[in-house]
Amino acid sequence: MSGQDNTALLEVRDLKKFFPVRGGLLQRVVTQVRAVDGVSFKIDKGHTLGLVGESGCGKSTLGRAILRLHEPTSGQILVDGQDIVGLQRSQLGVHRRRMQIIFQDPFASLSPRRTVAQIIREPLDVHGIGTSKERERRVIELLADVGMGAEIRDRYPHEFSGGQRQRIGIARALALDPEFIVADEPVSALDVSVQSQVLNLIAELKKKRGIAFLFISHDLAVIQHVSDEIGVMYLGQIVEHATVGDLYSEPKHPYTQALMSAIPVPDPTAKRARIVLEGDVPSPMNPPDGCLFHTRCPQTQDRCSTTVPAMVNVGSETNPHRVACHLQD
Amino acid sequence: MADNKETPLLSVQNLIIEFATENGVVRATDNISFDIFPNETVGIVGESGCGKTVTGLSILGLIPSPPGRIVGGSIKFMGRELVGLAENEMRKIRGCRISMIFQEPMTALNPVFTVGNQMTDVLMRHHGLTRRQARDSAIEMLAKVGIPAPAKRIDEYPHQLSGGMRQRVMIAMALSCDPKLLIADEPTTALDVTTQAQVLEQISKLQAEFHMAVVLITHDLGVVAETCRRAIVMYCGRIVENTSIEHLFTNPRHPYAKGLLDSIPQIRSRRLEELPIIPGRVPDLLHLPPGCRFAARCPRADELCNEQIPTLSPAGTHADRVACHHPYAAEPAGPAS
Amino acid sequence: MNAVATAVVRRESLWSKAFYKFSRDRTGMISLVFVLFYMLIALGVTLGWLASDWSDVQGGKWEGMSMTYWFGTNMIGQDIFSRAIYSTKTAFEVGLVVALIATAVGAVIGAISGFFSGSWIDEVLLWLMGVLDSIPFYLFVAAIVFAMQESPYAMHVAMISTFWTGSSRLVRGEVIKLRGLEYVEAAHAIGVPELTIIFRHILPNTTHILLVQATITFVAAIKSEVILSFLGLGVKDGMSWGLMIAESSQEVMAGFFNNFLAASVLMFGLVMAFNMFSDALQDALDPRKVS
Amino acid sequence: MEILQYSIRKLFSGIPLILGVTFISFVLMVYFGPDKTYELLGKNPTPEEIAEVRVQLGYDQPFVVRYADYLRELATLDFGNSDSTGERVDALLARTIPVSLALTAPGFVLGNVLGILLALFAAYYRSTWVDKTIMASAVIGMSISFLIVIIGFQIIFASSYGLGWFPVRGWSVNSIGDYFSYVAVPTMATVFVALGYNTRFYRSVLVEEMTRDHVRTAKAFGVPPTKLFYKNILKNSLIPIITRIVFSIPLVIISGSLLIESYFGIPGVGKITYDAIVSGDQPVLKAVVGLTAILFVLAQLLTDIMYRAVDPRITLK
Repeated sequence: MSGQDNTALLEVRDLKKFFPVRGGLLQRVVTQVRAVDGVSFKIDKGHTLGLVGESGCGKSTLGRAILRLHEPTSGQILVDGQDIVGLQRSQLGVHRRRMQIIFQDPFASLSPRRTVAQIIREPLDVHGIGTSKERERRVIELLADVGMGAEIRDRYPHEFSGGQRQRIGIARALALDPEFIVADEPVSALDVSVQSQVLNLIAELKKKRGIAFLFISHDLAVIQHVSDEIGVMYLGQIVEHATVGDLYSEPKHPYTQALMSAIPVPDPTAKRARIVLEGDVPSPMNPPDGCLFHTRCPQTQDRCSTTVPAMVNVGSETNPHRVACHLQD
Repeated sequence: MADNKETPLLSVQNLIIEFATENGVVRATDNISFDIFPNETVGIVGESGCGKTVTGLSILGLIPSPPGRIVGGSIKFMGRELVGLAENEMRKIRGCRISMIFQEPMTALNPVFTVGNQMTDVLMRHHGLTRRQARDSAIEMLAKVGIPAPAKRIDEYPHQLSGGMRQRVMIAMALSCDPKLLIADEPTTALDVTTQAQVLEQISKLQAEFHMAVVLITHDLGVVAETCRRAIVMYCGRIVENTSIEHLFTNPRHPYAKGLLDSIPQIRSRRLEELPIIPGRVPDLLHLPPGCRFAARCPRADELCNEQIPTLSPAGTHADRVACHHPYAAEPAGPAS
Repeated sequence: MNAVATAVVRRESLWSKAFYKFSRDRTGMISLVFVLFYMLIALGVTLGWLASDWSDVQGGKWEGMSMTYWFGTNMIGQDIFSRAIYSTKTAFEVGLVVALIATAVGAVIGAISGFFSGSWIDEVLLWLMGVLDSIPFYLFVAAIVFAMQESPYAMHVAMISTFWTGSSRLVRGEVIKLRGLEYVEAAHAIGVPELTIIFRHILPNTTHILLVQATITFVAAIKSEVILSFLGLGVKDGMSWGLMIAESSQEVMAGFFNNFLAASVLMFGLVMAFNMFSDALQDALDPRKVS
Repeated sequence: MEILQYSIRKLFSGIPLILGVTFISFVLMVYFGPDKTYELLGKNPTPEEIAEVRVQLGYDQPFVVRYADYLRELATLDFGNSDSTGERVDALLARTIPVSLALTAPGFVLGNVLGILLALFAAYYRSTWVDKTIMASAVIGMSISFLIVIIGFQIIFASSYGLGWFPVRGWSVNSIGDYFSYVAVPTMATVFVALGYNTRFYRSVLVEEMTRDHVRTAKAFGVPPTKLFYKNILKNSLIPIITRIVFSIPLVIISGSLLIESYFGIPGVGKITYDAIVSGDQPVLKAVVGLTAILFVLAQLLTDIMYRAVDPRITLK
């Protein structure tokens, strides 16, 4: 927003994460799953980038690669201008404190044999922050921040509902006062009536604490509420990237358009022409030549199957709207 | 119902299903009653644990027992009582008169037999076809659900197909014996949105072609709006509203239905400051309140709601039924349904 | 409905829940009483309160059952009942030592192997387990007995070195499952060191498996001890049910069954009680039922 | 072709296992094993005589050379002569292995077949009294020591104090009738001991498979129970069943028959192994250990190939 200097909080440059597939007589690497295949973006302080795509598009792998939970294959991850790819685990400590993650599955994301207080305290213990008393106090503050009372301190995760567990997970992520949080599908396992509660909480944290988010979701409708910008991923690449306003009012990429039109609308009177895509997503083990989307694109042309479309800015210099599609030439 | 001249295809009356758990007996459905008429598509909507899936399974007698059992009520299909029907009689109905498809296409098919093997089994059993005839018929069905190169696909194993394909195979298998009623339990929940669109479109198309009734069990009101004519909204094992789609979406009368409707994530032309929510959470089925189960979360609740369980009102002028002491007012003179 | 509503709301950890479940399991509780009873006998023998006269020659040869000698006397006039009671201690000692150490070793190695699965560490540990599982058990014991110069603990060492692989494989499988769970990823994201993750976040969540596995190992150790002692590879100084049966194998053909029966009945009682206890424990701790 | 290529690779990958097994047993049995020098010498041997015997036994060679000799013996299947009887080890094995197979095969097959049948019954009538009775009997069976069963059965079926139907011990088989009378008691004992464990294992495998989604699907399409069991449950449970059966083969041949053979005095591999253990007959022990390791590698290969036949999701990669 107010660009004091040009260094973004987080900048990802041409990040790749391939998983090897072994086979043959000597178990050599025969091919690779190109989970994340050359992704670049920036996130400024306090901003939220929403990352949307279908299962298997590499969005979760990307989120984990940024936190170095998966070791990136190549590319750069700049935090305040410093590349953290290749840093030793011991040197990562400082960055771990600044970047945290919220997970999808509220039942798998909390250790079942530890109490709520132990779970939330752990980051403080690991990084040796404060005295024991201070940590106790901090746990109560954090619980209050996510809308839960101090009385649940000594209870175990299995005693809570999905939404409450998700709040506890958020409290743990907040314990180190991070500047940046990867939220990996944080509401997709929750019931509709609870989803909005958690989304509101995230939006509030973002506003009050100025935390930047990478918000990963498969649902364009969910992601709209919390994001400033949105990147649409398909087969490991970002195919369209724009501000929320632009993307929803004028989606440029045929895939984005199809994704938007596929969302069921809770209004039986709405009569609209739906774009129904044919076929399935190709395997990331051998992605198609040319434009990755051409095998399913309703507007495909000859060159789409041969030439890779470049990412072009169809918006303005100050308000970019980038899309990788031949139709935009 | 009095205002409907047709006789229902399926009539569920006062159905009570209980499950024995570690900590006591839980009522998964508590006195639910509804009718399904021929050729209509009805959505059963609710959040996890509301009893919608159990209701679907109970129609085919598939409640895992133990721990579950039907404690009371009746399920009549084409005038025939299904509760307590002998297993061998029930088997003649399953997959033939009533078919069911499930949420997880990945695990719902037997991984060690080909798609064709599993489909022809159904046809041979229910229609007495030879293996050859059954195979031809299965290929035809696969083509109908939009599977490319069905003659080739029929010899593949489930793991060789994508999730969307597998769900289509399930649909093909379910429709192969020309059922009168299809129960679809969250058929698209495990699928991606673009695949979900394909499958839903397929179901709608086939529903008309096969002249069957469809019960679509889902948590997604968007799916209901696009495919169903009527919706039954469930909360904590009870039906709270049973109404036409138009009324549900323009004029929901139960506060829970309204809250659910408001909180559906949807693309909005302008971003809201705060998303509408239903406060609180679904009560534990083991510790239900004595009165209305939604009372603690309801903006309209009063003393009465905390004391007395509201019952489903009888069919009104346009077949809207609601179980609430203080429902929102029906809008006058909606378009006749 | 009322019965449902009045179910007590209990504040509970997974353990207290399992404990509650176990306490309501009738066969489980009965078997526990039996196990405890045996344990008291073993304790009594250890403290010298019971069966201290097991090696004394008191009566005549092959005396029948009487008030003095409940199970009669053996070939040289020793009290069979005392010897059978004394053997309870031997069985418990072998069972406990082997079960505890083998399970602990299996847990640590299995956890390391599972956590680093796919790396060379795992390959080496898996190889080691495969190797130990492929050596015929009796040969292995015999070899260790020779190699350890007939030390009284050779049998323990042999059993521990082979029995840990079972627990290890189970723990490894569970750890591989847990390792992929999000709470372990969360620990990584917080910056918890790897060893701490293994020992604080992963291993505690396998304790239910370990506990059950320890009871299974206990039974296996007792049963093996008897066979090994019978074969002359196990207990040498002291008394064991296996030695009693070895003694009786000459006698039964002559029609004297007391030695055989005393050892068999006591051993069956203990193994049966422990098997049932192990089952009940497994039911109570089954995570699919607990959570 | 695919299978051949796979088999070759699999056999190669079994080499580390064979090396490990032989190495550990070599260290324990031969290197730390009993020193046979003085057994072969008369009273008051001279140092020259001692040295001569040590050369004869190969004790003067360094560790590595002796271990390499063992591997060479294994590769050529030539283990020399037995220390105690002087008989060639390969001849000894050729004589005893058929006996052990004939002795253990009926019990092994019956134990598994009956186990699967009982498990099917128990699983089919899950949580009824049928299931509870079968499973309770299984626990009782599991709680009785093999040793007690052997002695007990011998008393009951073979001794003059019991029924006296079968020979008490030994193995002089000249006709099919002899075979049945000598194999009966050992077979009953093996089946009795294995049945409890097998039934429990197979039942848990079957029950796990019964709760899968595809079984519910099949029910929803009206599949009758017998077909459901055969098509959706049994075939899907074959992988753990095959694993258990195949991997127990090497152990059954050696360890399983050791107790029976030595107790009943039957001249099989188990008996000669037991005798070799007692007398420290190293050539025999080396042969038995090495062959068991090879059997394990073959068992692994066999299971992998059978998996492929049973489950289309598995590829031989």
